[in-house]
Amino acid sequence: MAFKGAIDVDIQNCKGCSVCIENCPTQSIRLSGSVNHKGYHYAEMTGDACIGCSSCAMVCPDSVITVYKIRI
Amino acid sequence: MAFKGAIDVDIQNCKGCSVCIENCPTQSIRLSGSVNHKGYHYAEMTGDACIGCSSCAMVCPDSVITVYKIRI
Amino acid sequence: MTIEDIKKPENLVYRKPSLLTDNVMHYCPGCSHGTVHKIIAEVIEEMGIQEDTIGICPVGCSVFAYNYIDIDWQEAAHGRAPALATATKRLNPDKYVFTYQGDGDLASIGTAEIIHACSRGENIAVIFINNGIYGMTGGQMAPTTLIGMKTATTPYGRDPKLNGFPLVIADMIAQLDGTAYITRQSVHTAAAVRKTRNAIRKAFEYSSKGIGLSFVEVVSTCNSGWKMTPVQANKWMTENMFAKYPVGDIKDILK
Amino acid sequence: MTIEDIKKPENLVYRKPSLLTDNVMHYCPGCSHGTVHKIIAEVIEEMGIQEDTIGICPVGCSVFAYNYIDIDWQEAAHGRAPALATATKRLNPDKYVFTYQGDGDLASIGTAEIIHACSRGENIAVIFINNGIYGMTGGQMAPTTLIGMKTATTPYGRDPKLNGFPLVIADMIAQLDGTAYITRQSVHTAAAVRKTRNAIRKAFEYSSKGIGLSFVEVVSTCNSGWKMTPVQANKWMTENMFAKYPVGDIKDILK
Amino acid sequence: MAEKILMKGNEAIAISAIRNGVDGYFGYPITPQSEVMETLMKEKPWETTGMVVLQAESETSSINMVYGGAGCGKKVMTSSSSPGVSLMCEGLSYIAGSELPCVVVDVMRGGPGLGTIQPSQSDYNQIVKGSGHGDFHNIVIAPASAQDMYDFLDWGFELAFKYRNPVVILSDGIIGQMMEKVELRPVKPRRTREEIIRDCPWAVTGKPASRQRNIITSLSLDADVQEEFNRKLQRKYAAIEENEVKYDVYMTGDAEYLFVAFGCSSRICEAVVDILRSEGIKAGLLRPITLYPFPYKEIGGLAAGMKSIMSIELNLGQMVDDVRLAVNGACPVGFYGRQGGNIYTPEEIVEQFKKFNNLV
Amino acid sequence: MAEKILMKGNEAIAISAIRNGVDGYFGYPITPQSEVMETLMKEKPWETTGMVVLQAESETSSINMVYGGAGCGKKVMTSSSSPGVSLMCEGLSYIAGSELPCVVVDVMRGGPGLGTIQPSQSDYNQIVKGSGHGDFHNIVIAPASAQDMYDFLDWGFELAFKYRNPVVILSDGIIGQMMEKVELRPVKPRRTREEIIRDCPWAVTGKPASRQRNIITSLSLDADVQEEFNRKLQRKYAAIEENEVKYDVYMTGDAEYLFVAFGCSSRICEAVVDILRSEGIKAGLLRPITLYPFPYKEIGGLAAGMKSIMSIELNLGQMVDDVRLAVNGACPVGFYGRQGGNIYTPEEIVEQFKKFNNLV
Amino acid sequence: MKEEIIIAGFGGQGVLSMGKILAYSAIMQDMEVTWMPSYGPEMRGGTANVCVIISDRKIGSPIVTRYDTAIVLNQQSLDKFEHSVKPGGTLIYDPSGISDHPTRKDINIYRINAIDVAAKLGNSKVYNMGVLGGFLKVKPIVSLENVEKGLAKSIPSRYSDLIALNREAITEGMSSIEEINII
Amino acid sequence: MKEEIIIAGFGGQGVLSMGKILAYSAIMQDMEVTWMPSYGPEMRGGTANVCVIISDRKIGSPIVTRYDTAIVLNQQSLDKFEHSVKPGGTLIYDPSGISDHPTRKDINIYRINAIDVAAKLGNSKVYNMGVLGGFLKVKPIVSLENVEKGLAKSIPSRYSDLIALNREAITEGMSSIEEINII
Ligand SMILES: Cc1ncc(C[n+]2csc(CCOP(=O)(O)OP(=O)(O)O)c2C)c(N)n1
Ligand SMILES: Cc1ncc(C[n+]2csc(CCOP(=O)(O)OP(=O)(O)O)c2C)c(N)n1
Ligand code: SF4
Ligand code: SF4
Ligand code: SF4
Ligand code: SF4
Ligand code: SF4
Ligand code: SF4
Ligand SMILES: [Mg+2]
Ligand SMILES: [Mg+2]
Repeated sequence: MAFKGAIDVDIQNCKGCSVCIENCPTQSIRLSGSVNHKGYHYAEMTGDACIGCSSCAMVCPDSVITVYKIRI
Repeated sequence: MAFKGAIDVDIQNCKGCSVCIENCPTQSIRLSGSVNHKGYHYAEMTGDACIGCSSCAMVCPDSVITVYKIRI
Repeated sequence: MTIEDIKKPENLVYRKPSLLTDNVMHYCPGCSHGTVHKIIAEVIEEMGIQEDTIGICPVGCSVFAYNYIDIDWQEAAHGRAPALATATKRLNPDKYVFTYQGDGDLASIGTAEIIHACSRGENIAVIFINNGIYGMTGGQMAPTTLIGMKTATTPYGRDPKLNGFPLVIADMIAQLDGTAYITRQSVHTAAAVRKTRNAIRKAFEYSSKGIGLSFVEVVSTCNSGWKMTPVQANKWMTENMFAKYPVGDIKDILK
Repeated sequence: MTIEDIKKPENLVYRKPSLLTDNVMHYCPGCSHGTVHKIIAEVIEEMGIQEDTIGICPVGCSVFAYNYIDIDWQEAAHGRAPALATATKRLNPDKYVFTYQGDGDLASIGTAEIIHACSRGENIAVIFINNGIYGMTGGQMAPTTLIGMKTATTPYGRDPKLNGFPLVIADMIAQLDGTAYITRQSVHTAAAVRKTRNAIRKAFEYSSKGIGLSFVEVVSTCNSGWKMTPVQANKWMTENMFAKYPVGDIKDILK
Repeated sequence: MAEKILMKGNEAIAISAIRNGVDGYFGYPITPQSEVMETLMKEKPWETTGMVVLQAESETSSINMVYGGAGCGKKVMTSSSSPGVSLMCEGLSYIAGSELPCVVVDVMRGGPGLGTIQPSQSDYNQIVKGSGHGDFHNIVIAPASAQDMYDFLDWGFELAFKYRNPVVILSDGIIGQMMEKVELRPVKPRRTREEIIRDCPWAVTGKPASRQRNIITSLSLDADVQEEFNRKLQRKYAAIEENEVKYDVYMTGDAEYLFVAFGCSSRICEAVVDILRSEGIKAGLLRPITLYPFPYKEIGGLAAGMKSIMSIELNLGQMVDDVRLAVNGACPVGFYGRQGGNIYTPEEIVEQFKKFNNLV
Repeated sequence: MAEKILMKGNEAIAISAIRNGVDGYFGYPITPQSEVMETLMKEKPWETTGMVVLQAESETSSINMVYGGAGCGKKVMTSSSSPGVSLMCEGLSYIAGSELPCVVVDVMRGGPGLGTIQPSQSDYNQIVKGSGHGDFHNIVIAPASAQDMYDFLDWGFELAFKYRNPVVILSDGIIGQMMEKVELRPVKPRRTREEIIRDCPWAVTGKPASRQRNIITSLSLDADVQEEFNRKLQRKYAAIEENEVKYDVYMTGDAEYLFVAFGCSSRICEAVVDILRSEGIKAGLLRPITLYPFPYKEIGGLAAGMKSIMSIELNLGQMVDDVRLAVNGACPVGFYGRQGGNIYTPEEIVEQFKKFNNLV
Repeated sequence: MKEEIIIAGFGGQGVLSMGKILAYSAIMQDMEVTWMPSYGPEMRGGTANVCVIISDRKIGSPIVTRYDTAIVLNQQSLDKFEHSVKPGGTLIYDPSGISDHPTRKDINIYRINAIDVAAKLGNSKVYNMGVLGGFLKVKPIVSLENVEKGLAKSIPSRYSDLIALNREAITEGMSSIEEINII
Repeated sequence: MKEEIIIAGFGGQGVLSMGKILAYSAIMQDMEVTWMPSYGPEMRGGTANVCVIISDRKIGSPIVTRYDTAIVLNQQSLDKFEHSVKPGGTLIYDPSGISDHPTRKDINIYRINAIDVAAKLGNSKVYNMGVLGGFLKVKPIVSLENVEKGLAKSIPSRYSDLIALNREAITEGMSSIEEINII
């Protein structure tokens, strides 16, 4: 049984702390090259390896990540 | 080696608490029938069994007992 | 299958808890406070006790916690949250009452209040954010600051001869007859977050059983005070803070 | 040989220590405070450190301790003796500095001050008179009051649900890195007095070694507050207080 | 006729608390007011009205328990004496800054410092002027009898809830320790949860879906918000000053000389007035019952016609500044006081009065 | 020329302490004054002068450490800001009651309660009128620049030891946080043990056979003893009021309107006077430098010739009562203030001045 | 009518409750009363005293320094209060344990050996009621009927069987008091 | 002469120390200065700003609400302070990261890309000195000689090797600043 996931980041409220990145088992999240209104390089999903494990979202201090997952 | 002892009680400052009496191994101290200026029945030596062990003096909260002892 | 196909309501597995408000948290990027707030909101939501919960904020960086979790709150004076909580709980025995306190607040100025709330066995939950520093006021030494750690008031590192030893609060109050459940957790990984959520839920549950005070210490980071990036701070925490403040349950009178 | 023959200067084996003043103690008959004062005076006399010793009195029945022991004294605010002692010792590192505190003073209002003096490892000696009650103010409950014990504020006996649990301070501070020597003694018998004298002497000696705080708890009576005769009170103490507060050494880092 | 009971002022506070539906008392022992908590503990109201009575670990903690209880919309109180009240300054400032109701009883003793446990009125400045940092006032009411202690407790709660402001009952060791007859008033039950929610919509009672969350706080980092809050407080104080001044007068109708005295001192000054009147000297007495708000207008009004005004206090001259502010130069203002637990006799005051007015 | 250094008022306090031979500092962090302790910790004077610097567990503890250190005849101090100072009230009362010297720095922020961390002058009442129970006064001095912070620390200790009384440096977030140039004065070494024994024969220095034991206490259960002590305190305060009043005047010579303002407000009012003078309005400024003792006589003296006097304060009107007491009805007294961290501009004050004086 | 009374003795002699019963009796007679104890640690092991004022008008200070009547039950109290009796006033003392007897000539002096009263009734607790009886004989300011009511109010109901005994002690005290010096 | 300046940006941009160096330079030129930062938790992760006043007379309030010059280094600061510049005053801003540019027509507006300056000198720490250079070009209120003295005073002696680099950045900043709107 395998899973495929995707995340949404509320980029204006992301503070670019990178804590989510450290916690992703599949390296599916990275900081963007652009900055948001507050001047932070925000997090964004990368690639298609995300398994929807929610680790990134659970550790996000600002609760800006929403996670979706389907069974494949 | 035996000892013989004697005690002096500063009767005006004795408060008649009886703590010394409880601690005497030889029942050589008792409360007087008379009261001092403060109205307390003060402690006094009784009999000649005192062995000068100082127990009474050590536990006296008001430090009113002086102890003497000789080797006999 | 595209990513947009996955992002459908029926596939949602994790979202910001509904009890977290939309106010943007004032915390520094990566600050543990935000994560713990989220967990508390989740637990209250999960238990369905929004209307039955009263929170007491400290004076510290989390002074504005009331802006973020959608329940009734009181703002204590610095260190006195356990006193407010004591009265609040005794006057409202059917409510869940919890304090949320930093290490300066709880372990320094508020020492008497926490110890006596514990000793009296107040039926409250205490969430204790131990980041080893005074975040709010600009990074001064806290009672829990590690030996050698540099802060604004120990610029050359904490020296026990000058500044005293770190104070291990949780172990100290574990001895008291009035405490029911004491645990130490962290929030730097998903697994840690899960454990902390369970711990906070248990603390809330215990606090309604009339068996005494429950205490969840969260070993945390203050990356601003520590002068590190959030990621460095988490690493430093596991390598240094955990040695003095090891995670795990310390007391559970129902076990 | 008559008794008068024995009472000669050369046969003197025990007298009031010279450092006890001639002021008549204001304590109730049989109060433990007087005995502990005497012991402290003896130790200071024995060690020859009158000029090197500074005492800090509490607010409690022993508030007037300064009238009885012939050394320099400071009178603290209620519960704050460890704070005064901390400053006094740090500013005069060559002095012996000790506090003398009751259980209301030290274990209730002064909780933060004693815990932090211990945690900082202040090089002071603390003499802690635990009589399980507020003597000075007329016999109210203290943190150390036993369960079931009647006081002016627990007229039907201390009930942990209403009034909390007894607080065992010495065991609690034994965990702290800053404490060097912690012991619990009593003064109801001559043997107990001897042990307490040794303990206090050790506490004074340790406090000059730079190894941290020394703490001598004296389980005591307050016969007025307990509404007993002094003799009954001593008996009640051994039968009841000792169960919760057993005498003996609790910590000695040089052993 | 209602039952009259002989009791101490301190006991009257406790009995009044139970009978007037107080929800919680939090205190720490200190002479000369320990009987308040002791009486409550003896009466164990938790078994009857459900009132909570708790011995706190310190006055700092008591006042913060009061703070917490008040935030819940409960009728909560504490009592202490001078040094203990000093430890409540931060808490009082928070309570005022959070606009919460509560009653604090200060049974004054002599200071400064540990001082003496004997009666005094030397906390006037602290309680009326500066019992904490920042711009706020306690409403301060001064009982002069055990009956006042009984009655003012309830009145105090009324004022506290009306204005959401701390009320201090500024008593002293005489009023607290003295037994007098006290008439018990009809019982008021504790408010129900529903009544609290209705009457105190601001209170922390648990947030239902139907309302915004309630937050009890005194914090605002935005200067404009904080300034507007301060102005709001000020408007409240203006209303209090307008509506709540209370005082008693004795023989002021034709008086040429006025005494101003509060609490136990006002009782003694009645005797002073009697003596002077018996000598043909037209003296009168104004007893401020509310110390904040102070009867400035009333004293100012009387001042115009007076040869002099004397403030009589068991301290070194504290309320006298408020008397001077009221008089604003309209006539000479004098002061006589005793300290340390010494109490003036009426004769002694008469003598000082004559000295001050060159009537000897 | 002495070296001029750019520093914050808070840093100036710390540097001055080290250079003026202070023996001990005990404090607890609070904005906006944490730089005092931080600077001391950075300078580590324990390695140079031997000064003790300790972070206490609370302000309650800090002030009691100060109490203990002062009892030893040492030059000891603490600093805090409004809520922290509220926690020192009991301690201040004990220190005054034990007649001990010390310096406490209050870098005021807005209240009541947690309030704001922005500058304010709203602790005036607390510090000048009632910072603790019982009859006592702090000597209170109000700096208006970083240089004052540097200089007043030493002056404060001089007054404290001269009168054996606590001295409060009543500063605020502006003076504490602002950098200005500060001229360093010559260094004063810490006193030796012998000097302390000579200068402070009352101090707890260890009892030799040659003297009675020294006891630091504020307790006396005997009413007469306590009363005599209170009278002695009162005589001391009379001497302070006689000898130590200090103030500055600006353009008061021919002034028809007077401003009274202390601390940072007095700086702003100088600009106000300049503006009004440029418009041909004869305004002047009196800046009380000592708040206790207050320059009653001086203001009273000026009042006679004034059309009006205005007190300008960053609060809701506190010192204005002292101004009124000084003026005693001789001319109208007005007030203008801002709160919560908002600072008035000179123009704004000019406008308020004109409104008050009907000059618009 | 105004009577200012000081009652002083050892802590255990029932000084405070005697004052309370007297005060309550006066309330039953519809008079104003104040009852003001000395308080605080000075009591510890030492003397206790209470000032009772009974008046048909509002009472000012409950603390006075000169008394119409002083009832003193030990040497310390006698020494302390003999000179506080107003000229023409009354001093009542218990002679047991007194070595230095009162000497004033300008006041009425009475003596009551209340230990005997208590002994006679076989209960040391009624000592103070014996003294009260003596006082009421000399100064019948409250009727015995109201004293009885005052007793009922002051004594916890669970001890109500003691009321009769107390009344007896009062009667006994009334007959035991002796005049020493009448001006 | 009196110049009231606000310098505002992110915490890490060296806003406070730039203000300090400017202030110290003015002291070296024997002028009066005040340097007043915003302080407290509002700084947390957000903006930092400092108000520097330089005058040849005693300075009253160190806090003002309208400025002769505003130096703003991020969008938030621009938004906050553009409207606080006195008419006829000066606004200097760093365009990087700015999406909404200044719009006022009644003030002089300059732009300085100090990131480029720092990049050119290979040290991001001298960013703020680039900005300072730009300011001094526009408002030469202190001589470069005194700026050098100010630098020496402000930089801990262990970093004194950085002084040359800082000076270079200032010079570079002076030549990089561009006029946008001159009234
Ligand atoms: C009486 C009082 N003293 C000091 C302060 C200043 N102060 C505010 S928060 C704080 C410490 C915060 O540290 P901590 O509790 O560890 O919380 P953190 O910010 O680290 O989360 C201090 C000392 C205050 N507000 N009130
Ligand atoms: C701030 C303050 N609160 C309360 C008091 C009243 N008080 C005096 S002594 C005391 C308690 C004394 O009890 P303890 O410390 O056990 O000493 P003991 O008399 O039993 O020896 C209290 C509450 C006070 N003086 N100051
Ligand atoms: S943890 Fe959250 S705030 Fe931090 S970078 Fe990731 S998404 Fe952004
Ligand atoms: S849900 Fe899991 S896999 Fe997907 S981005 Fe987050 S941490 Fe990585
Ligand atoms: S122990 Fe001392 S005070 Fe007590 S009865 Fe004996 S001699 Fe007297
Ligand atoms: S010295 Fe020993 S034997 Fe003699 S009376 Fe005292 S206790 Fe008894
Ligand atoms: S200062 Fe520290 S504790 Fe405070 S918000 Fe920033 S990281 Fe968190
Ligand atoms: S009240 Fe208790 S502690 Fe105080 S003197 Fe009496 S017996 Fe000792
Ligand atoms: Mg912290
Ligand atoms: Mg005790």
